[in-house]
Amino acid sequence: ISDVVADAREMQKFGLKIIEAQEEERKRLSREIHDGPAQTMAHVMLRSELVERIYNEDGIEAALAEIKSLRGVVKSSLAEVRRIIYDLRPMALDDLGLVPTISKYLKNFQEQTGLNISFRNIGREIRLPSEMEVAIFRFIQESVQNAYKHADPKEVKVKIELEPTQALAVIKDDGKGFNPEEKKEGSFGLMGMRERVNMLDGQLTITSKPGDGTLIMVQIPITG
Amino acid sequence: ISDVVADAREMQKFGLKIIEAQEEERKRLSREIHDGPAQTMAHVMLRSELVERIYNEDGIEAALAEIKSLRGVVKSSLAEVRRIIYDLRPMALDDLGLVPTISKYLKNFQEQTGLNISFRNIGREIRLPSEMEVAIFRFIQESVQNAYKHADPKEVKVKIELEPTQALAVIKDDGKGFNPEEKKEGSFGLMGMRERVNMLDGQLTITSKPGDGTLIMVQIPITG
Amino acid sequence: MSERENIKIVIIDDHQLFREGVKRILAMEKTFDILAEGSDGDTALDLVREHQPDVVLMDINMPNVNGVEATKSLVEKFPEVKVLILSIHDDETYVTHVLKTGADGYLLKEMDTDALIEAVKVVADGGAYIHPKVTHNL
Ligand SMILES: Nc1ncnc2c1ncn2[C@@H]1O[C@H](COP(=O)(O)OP(=O)(O)OP(=O)(O)O)[C@@H](O)[C@H]1O
Ligand SMILES: Nc1ncnc2c1ncn2[C@@H]1O[C@H](COP(=O)(O)OP(=O)(O)OP(=O)(O)O)[C@@H](O)[C@H]1O
Ligand SMILES: [K+]
Ligand SMILES: [Mg+2]
Ligand SMILES: [Mg+2]
Ligand SMILES: [Mg+2]
Repeated sequence: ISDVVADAREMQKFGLKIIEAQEEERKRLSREIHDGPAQTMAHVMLRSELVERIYNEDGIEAALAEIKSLRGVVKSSLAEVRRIIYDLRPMALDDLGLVPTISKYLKNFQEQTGLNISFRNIGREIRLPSEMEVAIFRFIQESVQNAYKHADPKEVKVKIELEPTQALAVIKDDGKGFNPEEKKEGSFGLMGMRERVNMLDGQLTITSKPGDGTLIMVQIPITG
Repeated sequence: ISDVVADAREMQKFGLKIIEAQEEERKRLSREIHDGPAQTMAHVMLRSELVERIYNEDGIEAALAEIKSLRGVVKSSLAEVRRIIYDLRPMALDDLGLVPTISKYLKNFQEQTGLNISFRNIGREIRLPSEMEVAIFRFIQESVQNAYKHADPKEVKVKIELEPTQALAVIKDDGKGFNPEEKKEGSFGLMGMRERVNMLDGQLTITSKPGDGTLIMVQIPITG
Repeated sequence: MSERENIKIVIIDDHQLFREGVKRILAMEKTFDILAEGSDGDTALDLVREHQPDVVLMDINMPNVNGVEATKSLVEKFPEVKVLILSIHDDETYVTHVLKTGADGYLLKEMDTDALIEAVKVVADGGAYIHPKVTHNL
């Protein structure tokens, strides 16, 4: 009974943690857009007005050079906007599906962190219902982020297998390992994964032991 | 016990609902930024490349006119970026505090919906911890949105009172009213409010009856 | 106009690119001297103490101490210094708030060059300048 109550408490904390995380994300995002693209646009407006003045004072060559330099500003701002979009939710997920999106994500993550990641798709490249695709993408994202944050591994192996009747994702690292039974105050990544898997009637298996690396397996049945 | 379990189930659904809503929000946002500001910037890049050619073919006047027209494009895109930032989380909330932010929000909401809203701040204009400010802002947002969506009222009155020891928000409409005891499948606005108030050790009182309007009162103690 | 000294200016903004843009425009005006630039509200106070400018161009959103707080302290400690806010926010809430705090002017960052130059001259002369677009909102 006290287990049930404790679980209920955990669930409540989980719900609140998600609200908090969402507010944090909104705050971060609005600042990021304000400090990035919005500033650049204002800057471009200001400087584009200069072009005429520069033309009058220094001639056409200087004016054209100014335009070129402005283009550089817009270009780097565009790259920034693309990154913001990508971090929110890779559009490729909806446009192209899981396999190319995961592959690209892991490549980026490896480049940014230096983590050594391998990826294999041993199934087919089929499309799944949108909420499944995004759930599987978030599992892999959370798992490799955990491996990076907590495991200090030599290698992380990611494998997915999409079949018409089920989807399988396996993330394995050879890092520090941990005791999955132990609950950690204020950690909600694994809990969120578990909830999402439950919602999709799937199964989540975490195999880990301190000193022995971590294996995370997610299996989701595909219905209609 | 079965109550606790039922509550836990509700919380679980609630947590999942928020995850879903968050994914939806991310998806919507990334599309919005992609279709708006990102497209505009790409467009500006392209057209700014043409300026030199326009100069060569049609002279400096035409080239300057092209730049001016480009400025117009960037300007309207900046307006769009501002709206995106605001909808995420008004930066004024953190920069200036609750009272001016709510006042502006309600003014905007009234303009957009035609709903007749009055706002009074009967306390002082003090700053509260950030998570309280955002919680109170979201309460008022949810409540006036509910009044607009469900109540068809002649008037909505919003009142807040910030004191050093407690914050109070009251939202009253003279619309249809409803039975607050009845749980509505798939409705999570009020539940989210209740959870947030609990988290902050506060109290939420909903007084409503079909045909009799709705009064929502939120009271939060201020500690530290 | 009677003979007067150049207008001494300090620029505070955490966006380096934006500072560069503003500097280039102000530099074209022979009666302006740009003395220093900084990227947060804390630095603003130090720079004003050191350089004794006539006008401070002040961004709002900056790390550490933001432009609103910095304006408050500036007005208190250096009442003779004029503060001209340069911000992305076109929301009248910000304008009323910073004017109440003691700022002398408010310009949106997408201003045109003439407005920027004009605004600096107006506030240096003891006047108030508010971006036409936000005056409209007020
Ligand atoms: N791959 C891993 N290797 C070693 N330890 C891990 C690994 N994954 C998780 N852990 C341990 O399990 C704990 C819980 O992980 P979880 O993802 O739930 O939370 P978190 O990563 O700490 O925080 P967040 O809520 O940001 O995800 C971690 O703090 C870490 O100690
Ligand atoms: N001010 C109101 N006047 C009349 N009915 C209301 C009012 N506020 C809430 N309700 C009723 O209570 C129900 C639950 O409200 P709640 O905010 O939890 O969910 P919702 O608005 O339907 O959906 P959402 O999850 O988007 O908020 C509503 O569907 C509506 O029937
Ligand atoms: K700003
Ligand atoms: Mg984690
Ligand atoms: Mg609602
Ligand atoms: Mg800034």
